[in-house]
Order: sequence, then structure tokens, then C-alpha cells
Amino acid sequence: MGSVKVSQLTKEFSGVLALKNVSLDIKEGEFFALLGPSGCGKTTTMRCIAGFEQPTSGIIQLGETEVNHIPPNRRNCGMVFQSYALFPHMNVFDNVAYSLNIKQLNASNLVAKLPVYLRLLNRKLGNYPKYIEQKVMEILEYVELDQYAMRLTSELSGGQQQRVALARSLLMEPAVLLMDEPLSNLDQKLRHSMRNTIRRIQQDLGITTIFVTHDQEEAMSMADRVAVMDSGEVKQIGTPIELYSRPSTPFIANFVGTSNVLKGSVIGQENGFSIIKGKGFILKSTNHADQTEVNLIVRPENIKAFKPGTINEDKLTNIIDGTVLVSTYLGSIVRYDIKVDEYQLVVDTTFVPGEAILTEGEKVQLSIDPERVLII
Amino acid sequence: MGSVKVSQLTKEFSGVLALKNVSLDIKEGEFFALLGPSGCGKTTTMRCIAGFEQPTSGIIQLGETEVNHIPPNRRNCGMVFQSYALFPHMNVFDNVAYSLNIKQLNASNLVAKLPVYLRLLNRKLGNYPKYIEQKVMEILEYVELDQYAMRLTSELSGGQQQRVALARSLLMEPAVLLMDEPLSNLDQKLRHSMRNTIRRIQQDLGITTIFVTHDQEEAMSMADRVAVMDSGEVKQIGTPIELYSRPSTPFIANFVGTSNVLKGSVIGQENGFSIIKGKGFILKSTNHADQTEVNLIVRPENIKAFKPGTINEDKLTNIIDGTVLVSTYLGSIVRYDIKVDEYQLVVDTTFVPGEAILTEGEKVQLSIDPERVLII
Amino acid sequence: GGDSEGDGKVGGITFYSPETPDMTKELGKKFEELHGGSVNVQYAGTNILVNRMMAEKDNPQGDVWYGGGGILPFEAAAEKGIIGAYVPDIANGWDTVEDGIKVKHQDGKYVGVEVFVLGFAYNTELVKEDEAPKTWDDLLDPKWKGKIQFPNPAASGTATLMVLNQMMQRGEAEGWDYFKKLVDQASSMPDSGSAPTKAVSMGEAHIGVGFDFMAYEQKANGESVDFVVPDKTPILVNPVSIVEGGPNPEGGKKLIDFLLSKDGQQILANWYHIPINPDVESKTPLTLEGVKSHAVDLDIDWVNDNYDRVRNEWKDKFQ
Amino acid sequence: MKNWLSSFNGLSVVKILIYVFFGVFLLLPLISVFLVSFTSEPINLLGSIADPNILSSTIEKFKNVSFANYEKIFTNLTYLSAVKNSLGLAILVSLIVIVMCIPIAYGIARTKMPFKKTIAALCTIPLIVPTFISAYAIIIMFGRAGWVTYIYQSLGGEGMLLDPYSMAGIVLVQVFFFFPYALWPMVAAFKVSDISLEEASLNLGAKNWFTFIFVTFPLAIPGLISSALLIFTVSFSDFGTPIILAPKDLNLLVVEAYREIAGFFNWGGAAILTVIMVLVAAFFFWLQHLFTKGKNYGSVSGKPKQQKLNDTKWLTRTLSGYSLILVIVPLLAMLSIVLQSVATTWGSNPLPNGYTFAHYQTIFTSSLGNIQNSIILALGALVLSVVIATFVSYFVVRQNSSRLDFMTSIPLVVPGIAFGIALIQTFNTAPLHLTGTALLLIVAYTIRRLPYMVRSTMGTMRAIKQDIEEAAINLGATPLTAAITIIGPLMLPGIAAGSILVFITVIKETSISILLAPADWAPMSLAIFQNILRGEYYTAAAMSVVLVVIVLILQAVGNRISKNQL
Ligand SMILES: Nc1ncnc2c1ncn2[C@@H]1O[C@H](COP(=O)(O)OP(=O)(O)OP(=O)(O)O)[C@@H](O)[C@H]1O
Ligand SMILES: Nc1ncnc2c1ncn2[C@@H]1O[C@H](COP(=O)(O)OP(=O)(O)OP(=O)(O)O)[C@@H](O)[C@H]1O
Ligand SMILES: [Fe+3]
Ligand SMILES: [Mg+2]
Ligand SMILES: [Mg+2]
Repeated sequence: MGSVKVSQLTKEFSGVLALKNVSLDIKEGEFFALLGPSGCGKTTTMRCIAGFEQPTSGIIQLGETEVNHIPPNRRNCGMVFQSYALFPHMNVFDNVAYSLNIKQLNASNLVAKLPVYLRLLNRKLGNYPKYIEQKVMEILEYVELDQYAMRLTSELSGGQQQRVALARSLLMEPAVLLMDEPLSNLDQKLRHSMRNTIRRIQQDLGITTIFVTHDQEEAMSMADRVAVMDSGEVKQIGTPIELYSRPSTPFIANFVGTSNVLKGSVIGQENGFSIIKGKGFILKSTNHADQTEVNLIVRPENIKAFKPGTINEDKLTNIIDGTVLVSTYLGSIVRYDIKVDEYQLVVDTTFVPGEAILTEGEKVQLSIDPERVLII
Repeated sequence: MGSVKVSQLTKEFSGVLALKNVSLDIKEGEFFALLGPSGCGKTTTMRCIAGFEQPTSGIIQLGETEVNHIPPNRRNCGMVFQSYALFPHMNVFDNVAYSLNIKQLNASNLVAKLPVYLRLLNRKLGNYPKYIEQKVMEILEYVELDQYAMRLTSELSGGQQQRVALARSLLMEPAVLLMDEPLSNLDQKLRHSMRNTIRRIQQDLGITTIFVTHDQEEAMSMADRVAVMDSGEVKQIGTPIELYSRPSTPFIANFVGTSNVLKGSVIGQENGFSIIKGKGFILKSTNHADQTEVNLIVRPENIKAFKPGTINEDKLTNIIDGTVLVSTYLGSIVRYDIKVDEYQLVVDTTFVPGEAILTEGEKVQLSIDPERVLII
Repeated sequence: GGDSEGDGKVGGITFYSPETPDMTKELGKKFEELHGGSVNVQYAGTNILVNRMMAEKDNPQGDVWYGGGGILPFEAAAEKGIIGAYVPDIANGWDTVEDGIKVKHQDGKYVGVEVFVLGFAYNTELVKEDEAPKTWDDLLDPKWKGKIQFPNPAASGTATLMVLNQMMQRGEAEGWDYFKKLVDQASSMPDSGSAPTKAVSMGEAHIGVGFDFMAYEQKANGESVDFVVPDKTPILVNPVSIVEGGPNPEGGKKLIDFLLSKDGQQILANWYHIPINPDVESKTPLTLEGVKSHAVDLDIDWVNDNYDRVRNEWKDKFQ
Repeated sequence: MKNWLSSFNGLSVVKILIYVFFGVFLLLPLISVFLVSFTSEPINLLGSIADPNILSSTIEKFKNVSFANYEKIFTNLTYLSAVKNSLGLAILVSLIVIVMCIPIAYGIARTKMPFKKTIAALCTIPLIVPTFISAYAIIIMFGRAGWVTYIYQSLGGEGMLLDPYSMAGIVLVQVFFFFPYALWPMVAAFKVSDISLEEASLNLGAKNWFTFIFVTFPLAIPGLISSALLIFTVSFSDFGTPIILAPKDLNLLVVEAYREIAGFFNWGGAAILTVIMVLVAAFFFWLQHLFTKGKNYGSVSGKPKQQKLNDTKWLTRTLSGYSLILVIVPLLAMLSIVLQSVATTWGSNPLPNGYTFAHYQTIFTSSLGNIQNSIILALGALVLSVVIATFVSYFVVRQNSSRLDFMTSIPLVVPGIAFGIALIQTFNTAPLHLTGTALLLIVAYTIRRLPYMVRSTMGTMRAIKQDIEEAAINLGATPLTAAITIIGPLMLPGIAAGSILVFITVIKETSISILLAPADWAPMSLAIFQNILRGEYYTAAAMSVVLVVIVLILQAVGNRISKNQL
């Protein structure tokens, strides 16, 4: 029931092509992330799956069934809206309990429906059954909002509202859960604990989850597989490690983590290494390529930077000279922008308190392990 | 004109104490970040400064003037709202140009006001002067939305909307700019370029900026100083490096980057080292403390993890035994959760492709440089 | 409807009437007292009642219709076929037209139960008795400029009758000339026939054109109003008739008999209407005998033939 | 087939039910009116199906079909000038009312102005007063013997301050007594707007008033246009005022229609005028549609913001002062009515000649049943219209059913008496023999007053962002359930505004009651109307006062129950 298959999905908004032939094949119980720059079509894809947008063309299948013409409320697809979409007239508890009320409504006969309607319209008109109270309070505890149950949603902070939206769709326990940047307004601590909560509930219930995030780290650490989108198209699908270590284009390399992309030509082979020459560098790589003109991808953390002469050069290979442009302190690491010929390379080094940071304008030597030089 | 001074600010919402004696002293042209968990009062602080909330008590000064009773439109405080607050009846261009229109209105005489009114009512009724067109298009280019100038804001993706909100307040060139999570819905690439844009404009014009973010990295890399808030109170104010290396409480240590907090007692002094003993460990530290019962703070990246016996123990100090609980792959690093007695320590190691990752349940030895053991 | 059962013989009678409901209810009660059955009084304006009877024509709900500010609506209704023929014994001897007053329909489709006089109400605080206009020409006196109200002929049948009357008296060209002047004199021409009299009692107008009983009823309430019967003025009966195809025709006929009986007529008189039955004394200074001499000889056929034309001309000329 | 079935959900059923309801109780009668414009005689369509006799008489009538009435439109100058006058009057009144109401609406919806509750209560009074009575009150005030004229003249003025027997008099009455029709939907429109947009504007340096004009106001425009249309049609189809004030040379379309049918039983003439009115109204609906197209701004967002009330001192005081000045006119008129109700007689003097409570005694001895009937009937119509209007606005706003929008608005311009007669024609015989039942009365009230509810709920509906509803559907609710549990409650400000209008107008409704009310269901308004008809103005005034008091009490009770801080 829980698999999601999208084939050749295209969506046009009055002249704007928001999605072009998007195809995804998501297995039951999989945790699938959509990554991509702002405006690339992530939200639109989700809204098509949930049934709020009618595709211009293409087929959407949930489980075995084509759902293009099934109304949204019968798709059993939970969704965390990017815009939260909280019910402004209800308090936190009622917002979260909504889906349980609806389930009770659908399960009960005409007479039994009445009290549910009444309490949906006004809390004072009807009591919730114990089991609903318990479930709601439990999920509210998970999102650390149990003390806020009786607040109106307009009396919450942005992050609190976002957690209400999250709790509301988690409680629904749908077959497919669509989450559109559900954690974007939370601080890191909370985000970590929310990630665990989501992951736990998702795995306990085997919910197929599609997750949009702007946060690569989040996508990488949580997802079974990731699709990278750009301008309405899917560019690459794979596991996080695949994407990180074998990006298929410089765009993806750059998008999934920071990358330095260098253009060069393969000028020869030596001891199993390819030798590549470009502006300002000659580098060895353990990779091989068929064509001559290639792109090299080097991750910032795979470049070592040191003051010229401080380390015996013999020990190192792939040495390049550069000049420090900017140094930025990022908590546990120091990031340098280093100018090498016409390139501006990003280099991350672990910050060691007390140790001097390279200053701007300083000359520097860089060294890269040939195994870390990726040819694409 | 641009300095911001908040003294003893307290704000109560019908019984809820959202801010308690918040004091901030922000210098002209400073880039100041507010950090803190969800619901700690960041937005409320900003709204008080901007004049949308009347403080229950406390004084707010902009420059030399007390502004408690000055209406928001005369405070010259730009604000990027957490909820964007874009004008739904205007297109992107008109949204962004709004503040320039207002400036033109205030500067012109009665007759000259008319065309401004007309074009505010309906774009078709009046043309923008060249200089406004230029300025707006320039800022739209910065936020990479120049192609979207004529779209209605409801036809934009979440991240695009957020950038419109950002552009709108940047164009205003206020004395004080308040930004409430202005980048939360952007992907990392875009966030980096937006950060640079903000930083550049801010410095060019010397705008005092207060910035809320849930992203410590962002706060650390951008801000001149950071205030950490919790439950409506300011806990520590300092430069990013101060906060990272000298957090005043375990809460801050934990909030500003990840930390391992260990409880122990000082059991002696040796060669200038303090010796601290706790459950499952004895550690040396170059720090000193007056009291006996202390908290030790160790950053994850300052702990080395290796398989027992693979490295000569003599070379290392501060060795602790542990068991791997979870290993998480985070792009460029691998994060281990390691059990040491009753503690669960977080350890980050650089990911080296091809090198084996420690597996769950494996025994492990940890080593920490005494200089990296912080006593607070 | 007529389906509710009374004492088995008379049954329920649905009684449509635009006349004062307190009065018609009193009539109904008295009838029930004397003859049994039950009278269901349905009150509404004449226009509404007629329209209702037209709409109900396929399945009539009423039995008796009494009153309409004179015979004109009944003439129209007779043509539309919504009223039936019934002449009670007492009226069998009457001529269709007596002293210029048409007292019953030529085919018996209605019969008069009381007499209405079109005349002038005046405010006794603003106008002395001897100053009050005595003829229709007196209304053109410049001293009344802006102080007269009369009902709008475009809206009210009574007013159209007033126009037709002058046409018959003066000839058409003269007649229009007269009304051009009269309209100039008027401050307002309300749609309702009772409004001018009411305006007079409020002091809004000095003189108002209307029926006698309106002024006398107001006077009895203590308002400063009195009434003048001008020379050569329309005097009409206010009729009753049976509804064509109504559910309880027998009961209806009994009710009509009652209205013309002494008991019924006495109630009408108590409400300041001039009774048609000479056995009952009028409560106002006016009696049938007394006003007869003022009656203009109305050619009802001419009225019926020229009604629409004159009204349309009025609208064209004065709206 | 499968697809069709699966899209056939509860909401579509509701939509079909609404169409059926309007089809039977509105369109069918109106079609017969339309046919009457050819035959000039009543047509019983339903009856013709069931009863061969009626069928043959109907066929007979069709043999006399003529276009004479249509010829008249073009040949008769009166009609043309009537259209012109009516349009001029209605447009003028709507403009004045809209401009006049904006500050009050803003004050009530968005500020903490002093005396807000009092002003809100005072602003409902003009609605409750039956039109005849309010026009009459203006005569008591401004007429030749009016007390305003008396004061004016004793201050040295010549003649009358303002001639009530003129176009100006009609405008005066309509503006001051009809403005609540526009006010309450406008209040609702201002209530739902998103405060953070205004904050953003202030923050960008705009002044308060500027923010109001360029942010608050444009966002409320859909609601404003809706109200403007409402006031337009109310003024366009009002005949009470012109008939009482009766300016000598001002002919209006409704008055013509009313006279044709009321004075001369000329159904053909009335029908053709009704057709003209519907056409004119259709034109304005089309205009409205043009204006509001693509203006679903959706400012009630899923990131809820607390509504804050403005309490800038000078602003709230100014607004409050302004509002009080405006409500003073209807209030003084109401006072005149109160005086009238306790007067023995009131002639040409500025004050009554004597005082008595006899008129009230009369009412309480004879009309208690009427009061009870009024309340029951009005509540019935209210419930029915809340339910229907909620769905209609939903269909109109979310599914773009402009057909439904137009259909539910037709009753605004069909003269009550024409509609009532059409109903009798249609439901007087089997198969749907409903005349003489309270049910038909309630249905007729509902259809006639529903537009008020629809107008005011639609403005609110447009302000609700779509994603909120999507969230509900996404959580498994059917569109129907989502409409009931999410959209409905969010529309409460609009529903509250509409309820005031519907309840009050039903309570004072006369033209339908006169035609359709069975004897044991006669409402209070009917009793008042009967008194007016007979020139019993004192009792009518007393009844109006009682009516006002009753409505105010009910409104207070309603507020207490719903805790709706108007
Ligand atoms: N109108 C209100 N009524 C009651 N409580 C409120 C109201 N607005 C905010 N609060 C409470 O005040 C506290 C501070 O809110 P604030 O919006 O300042 O948080 P924040 O630091 O911006 O959080 P976030 O990062 O989640 O946006 C929260 O606990 C919130 O629930
Ligand atoms: N109603 C609409 N009309 C026209 N264009 C639209 C509409 N909705 C979205 N778009 C466009 O479609 C593209 C995809 O939008 P979508 O919301 O799917 O982006 P996204 O990937 O979710 O971006 P973000 O990360 O910024 O939320 C965007 O360029 C957007 O401008
Ligand atoms: Fe983020
Ligand atoms: Mg999106
Ligand atoms: Mg916030």
C-alpha cells in the first residue's frame, strides 16, 4: 500500500513549467528526501502526490493504484505544509487531534457522528474519548509542546507552530507522509530530537516518507535515498553516500555538501594515477576518465592547508600554492577561501583553540590525497 | 543613530512571561545574533524593538532616544518577519518597492504625491521613476529573483517568498535591521550567497543588524556578537569564539555547537593539570576551578576514537574506554554516539572514504587533549 | 381554507378583507355567535388580496371578499373572473344604479354594504371651518399652494377615479388643465389612499383628499381633523362578493347576508362607516340620504373603458 | 464512470441539493413570472404537470401570448426614465454608504474605540425599523410640522432644512437606515485581515492611515465590493421609502412595478419590470465578478497571528466621535418614533399633544402571538440560510461557481410582492401544495434574505487561505467535513454579520408575509404593516419600538452565547 510511484510528472502553472518529467519510485517504508535549490519544484511534487495539484501530465501511483483521480482525502497521504496550515480557530490540542476525530467520524454511524461534529465545532460541546487524549498528549510530549496543549495556535512562537504542524501529521499515521521542510524553524538541538522522533515513528509504523529539506546534513543523515532536483527536473537519485562520493554533475557535487570544482585536461597516466592539468595546478587522481576535458571535484575537508615550509613536502603529494582570501570561524572548523590562479577554493580545517588561524593575504600550501580527487 | 539599547525588558502575554529582564546593548553598525531554543523569546524581543509589542516594563532606546512611545513607522527599524508578511495584493516588484514609494511620498509636496498614490493603487496607473526601477531590480538580482519581478507573491515557492521579504527590508536601508530567521527556507548554497549579500549591504551602509537564526553555524560565522537566550532570559553575550570556547553554562555549551558535558570532582593538581574524576573516567585538564564539583565540557571534534590497541597508548593522555552505540554518516564527518559508563558521548571524526567505520557495539578507546577539557 | 368544521351546517368561512382587522374580526365573531361556523379573517391590502385570488385561481382558498375602497377593484375582479354572483334578498329590490351611485353589479357579482364619500380632510388647527374648500375648484386657490396632498393616480384606484370624474365633468382637455394646476398645488402625492388624511392630522398638509371614514376615525381618536363633502364628488359603495369557486359557497352566502343585516351594519356604523341599510343609524354627520345630493353621476362603463388610457396619460404627463 | 463516481462526494451532493432547492423555490417561480410577462396572466407550472384541467387553462393562456409588454419597454418613456432614476439613486446611495461606513467598520472591527459596543448596537437599530416607519420618522423630523424644522425655523431658517418629499429625502432615509446592510459585511471583511501585513507596512515606514489605504483597504476590497453590491440592490429595490415620501415627479422602477401589480393587478406590466430589474442587477453582478476575479488574497494564514486591536488614542476617539455623529440621525428618528408611540395625538406642534401607553397595551393584549411567530419563523430562516450560505460561498469562492453566486443574489432585486405571487402561483396546488404552510413561509424568507448572508460570508471566505482547508482534507476529512469543521468556524465573523442582517430583515419582512402567512403564523411585521396600511401610525410606532427592543435583547443574548465581541 505504501509505495509511491511518480512517472513522467509534468506540471504547468499558467505558462510556468514547474515540473518536467519527474519520475520517482519510492519503496514502501522508505525514507526518501527531496533536495534542491529554492523554487526547483519540491513543494509542487509533494502537492501533486497529495492530490492538491492536478498534474498537467504524468501518472501518480500509491501502492498499486493510480491515484490521479482520487480526491486528496482518500489518498491517506499525510502532509506537513511548508506554510504550516494550522487551523487558527483551534487550540493546539484540537489541531493535533483533528485526524483522530476524522477517523472516529468515518468509523461511526450517523448517531455516533454527532458528538464528534460537536466537539470539532467547539471543544466545550463534547469530550474527547480517553484514547484520543492519551495519543495526542503523547505526541505533544514528543514535540515538547505538552504544556501548550490548551494554547491557541496564534499564541505560539514560529518554531512551536511548526512542531504543532509536525505532530498533527504524525498522529495521523498515514501510509505516506509528505513533509515539506518540517524542521526549518527549529534550532539544532530540537531538530535533532525531532529527527529522532520522526525516524522512530516512521520506522515503527513503516510509513513511507518523503521529506523536503534545505539542509543537506539533514537529508544525508536521515534519508535512505535522496533525489536531487533542479529547475523542475530530477537530476540524480541515490543513497546519501552515493550522492556524496559519486555526484554525477558538478551541480550535485556542489549541492550535496560543499565542493571545489576544477576544470582540467587529462595529460597522462602514471602508476595507476591519472594526471590532470588545469589553471594553476597539476593533480593526480586515482579516478579515471574516458574523455580528456574533465571536471575535478574536491571536498573542502579533503584539502590540507599549511604555511609553506612547515611540513616536509616529500610526505605529501598534489601540492598547490595559494593565497588566503577569507577565513571564517564556524564553531568546530575554520573555513578558508583560498585563491589558486583563477579559482577560489574552499578549505575546511579543524579549529584547534590556541593554534593560530591563517590570516588573510597569507601564502599557503594545499595538499590533496589523490584518492580524494574525483573525476567526473 | 543606529545603536540599540534594551534595558530590563519584560513582556507578559496574558499570564505568560515571554521575556524576563532582557538587556542588550548593541553598538552602531554591529551585526548581532540572537540564538536560543524555540519559544525562548527571540521574536518577541524583536517585535518589542520594532514597536509591535508594548513592553510590560523596560526601556528600549534607538540611538540616544527612548522609543517606547514612538510608533513603529517612525522607528526606522526594518524587519524581516518570520512569517514573511508579504502583501498578497501586490506583485514581487511592488512589494519590494513599497518602502521607496513611501520615502518618495514623504519627500515630495502635495502635487508630486499624486502619481505615487496612483501607482500604489494600481501599477497601471503610474510608472516608477527610473531610479526606483533600478534599485529594485538590483536587489532582486541579489536575491536571484529578477525574473520573478512581475509574479504575484502567491505564485512563488516558499524560499522565493522568503527572499522577497528579505529584499523588501534590505531595500529600505533602515538604521536598524531586524531579521527573524530570514534564511530558514533556503538551501545551503543560496543561504551562503544571501549571507554574503546581507553582510555586504549591512557593512556598506553601516546598518545595525539583529539577526535571529536557529542555525548556530550561521550565527557563528556572521555575527560580531551573539546573545544566547533561554526561557525569556539572556544567558550569555559574547563574540562567537568566546561563546564557543568559554560557554558559561552547560546549556550554552550544548547550544553553541554540540558538547559533551561530564560531571566530576577535582581530586588533585599535577604539573599544572587539574585531575577530575567522574563516573567512568579520570581526566586531566589545563583549566582550573575553585570549587570541587565541576562540569567538564568536551567538544565532539576534540575527542579521538580508535580501536583498542591500534595506537600506542603512551603517546596519548586522557584515555577512556567506551562502546559504540550509533554511528551516523554526516557528509564530511562520521558522528559516533559512544557509551561511557552512564554517559553517552558524541564524537566526530573526519570521514575518510574507504576507511572502515566503527560498527555498533564495537569497543573503542577515546582520547582527549587536556587542553580541550573545559572546566566550568 | 374552508375545510375546518364549525357546527356542521355553516362550516369554516375564509373571509378576505382589507378593512380594519379589528372591525372584520368583530364581524366574524358576531356571525359565529349568531349562525355558528367559524370565520377565518384574512387581512391584507386590497391589491394583495386581489393578486392573491388571481394567483389562487386554479385552487381558490377564500370564500368571501369584502371591501376595497370602493367598487373599482370589484369591477376589475369581475372581468378577471375571480368573483362569483350572489345577490342577497335585501338587495334584490335595488336598482343597479341609484341616485348616480352604482350599488351592485349588473350580473350580481358584488353588492354594496356601505357608502364611501371622496372629499377633503382638513386640519382644524391650521384651517378654519369656513375657510375650508367646498368644491374641487376651491383646491386651486393659491393659498393652498404646497399645502395639499392627494393620492397618486398612478398608484391608487381611488385617485384615478378622482381624475376620471373631473374628466367627465369638464371634458378631457379641461380636465388635464385642472390637474396640471392641482399637481402644482400639492406638496406630495402618496401612493396610499389614507396617507393624505394622515398627513393632515400630523399637520404636514392642510388639506388632504380622501374618504370620509378615514377622517372621522382620526377625529374620533382625538386628532384635529374634520371632513368636507364637496359638490359633485364621487360617492361609492364598498362592496362584498363571493369568491368564484371558493371552498364553502353556502357559508359565504350566509356571511354576505349577515353583513347586510342590521347586526352587521351596526358594527360597520360603529366604525364610522356610512351604513347602506337605512335601518341603521350612521355615527358620523354623514348619511346615505344626506350625501346623495353631492353625488356625481358616474358612468361606470365609461370609467371601465377609459381607466387604463387615462392612467397612462397621467403617468406620461406627470411622472 | 469510475472517475465520475469517485469524484461524487458529499460536497457534490450538497451542491446538487442547493441547486434543487433554488431550482424549485426560486427559478421555477421566476420562470412563471417571466412567462407572465408574455401572457399577462398567472401561470401554474407545477400544477399543469399534475392536473389536466390546469394544464388546459395554461395552454389557453399561452394562446394569448403577446410581446406587447416588451414593446412597452422601448416605447414607454416612463420606463426608461424609471430605470435612469433608479440607477442614479442606487449608485448615489451605495457610494455615500460605502464611504461613510468604512471608518465605522474599521473602528468596530479593528480598534478599541470607546463606546464600541454601544455604537455596534446602535448600528443595528436602523435595520430593525421597518422602512415605512423610518421614512415616516423622517417626516416627523424634517417635515413641515417636524421638530427639526421647528428648531430650524426658530433659529431663523426659512422653510424646511431639507425637503423630505424629494430625492434628497429618499437618499437621506436610505443612507441612514440602510447603511448597516453594508456595515456588517464590511466589519467582517476587516476582521479577518492578517495583522502582520499591516505591521510589515508600518515597519517599512508607512504611516497608519497610509497603511490603511494601501494595505488594509485593498485586502478588504472583495468584502467591500460585496457590500456595495448589497447596498446597491437594497436601495434599487426599496419601495417603502419612495412610497411614503412620494416626491411628486420622481418615478422609480420598483415603485412602478409595485404600482402595476398593487394598484392595477397588471401582472404583465409588473413582470416586465421585474425582468428589467433582474437584467440590471445581472449587469452589476457581472461587474462585481470582473472586479473580484483573481482577488482571493487569503490573508487568514496557516501561520496564525493574534489579532491586535488598535488603541491609538486620537484615532479611536475620532472614530468613535464620527460613528456617534452618524448614528445620531437614525437614533433621533428612533426617538421620534418612541415619542409617536406614546402620543395620544401628534399634530402640527413640535411635540405630541398628550401621552399615553394605550398603544402598547393594545399590542400586548393582541399581538403577543405575533411576536412569538416572528421569532420562530426568523430563527428557522436563519438556520436554513446559515447552512446554505456557508456552502454557497464555499462553492463560489473555491469552485468559482459564479452561476450559483448570481442565482442566490437574484432575490435581492425581485420585488417581494412579485416573488410572493410567483410562489403562490407555483405552490397553490398539487404536487407541491405548500401555500398556507409555515414551511413555505420560512423557505420564502430564506430565499429572499439569503443574499445578505451570502454577501457577508463570501467576503470572509475569500480571506481564508486555501492551505488551511487542504490541511484538513489531507488529514482525511472529506471536503464536506472540512467545510463544516474548518471553513465554517473560520467564517464566523461573516456568519455573525449575515445573521444580524437575515434575522432582522426576516423579522421585519412584510411583502412575503402578507401574501403567504397563514393566519396562525402571522408575524409581528405583518401586524405593523397592517397598522400602517390603515394609518394607525401610533400603534405601528409602538410595535416598531417593541420590535427594536426584542431584536436588541435577542442580539445581546446571542452575543452572550457566542461570546462574539462585536
Ligand atoms: N500572543 C501570545 N500569547 C501568549 N503567549 C505567547 C504569545 N506570543 C508568544 N507567546 C509565547 O512567548 C514565548 C516566546 O515567543 P517567541 O515568538 O518570542 O519565541 P521565539 O524565540 O521567536 O521562538 P521560535 O524560534 O520558535 O520562533 C513562546 O513560549 C510563546 O509561546
Ligand atoms: N501558482 C503558481 N503560479 C505560477 N508559478 C508557480 C506557482 N506555484 C509555484 N510556482 C513556481 O513553480 C516553481 C516550483 O515551486 P515549488 O513551490 O515547488 O518550489 P520548491 O522547490 O518547493 O521551493 P522552496 O524550497 O523555495 O520552497 C517555482 O519557481 C515557483 O515560482
Ligand atoms: Fe535551517
Ligand atoms: Mg517549497
Ligand atoms: Mg520566532
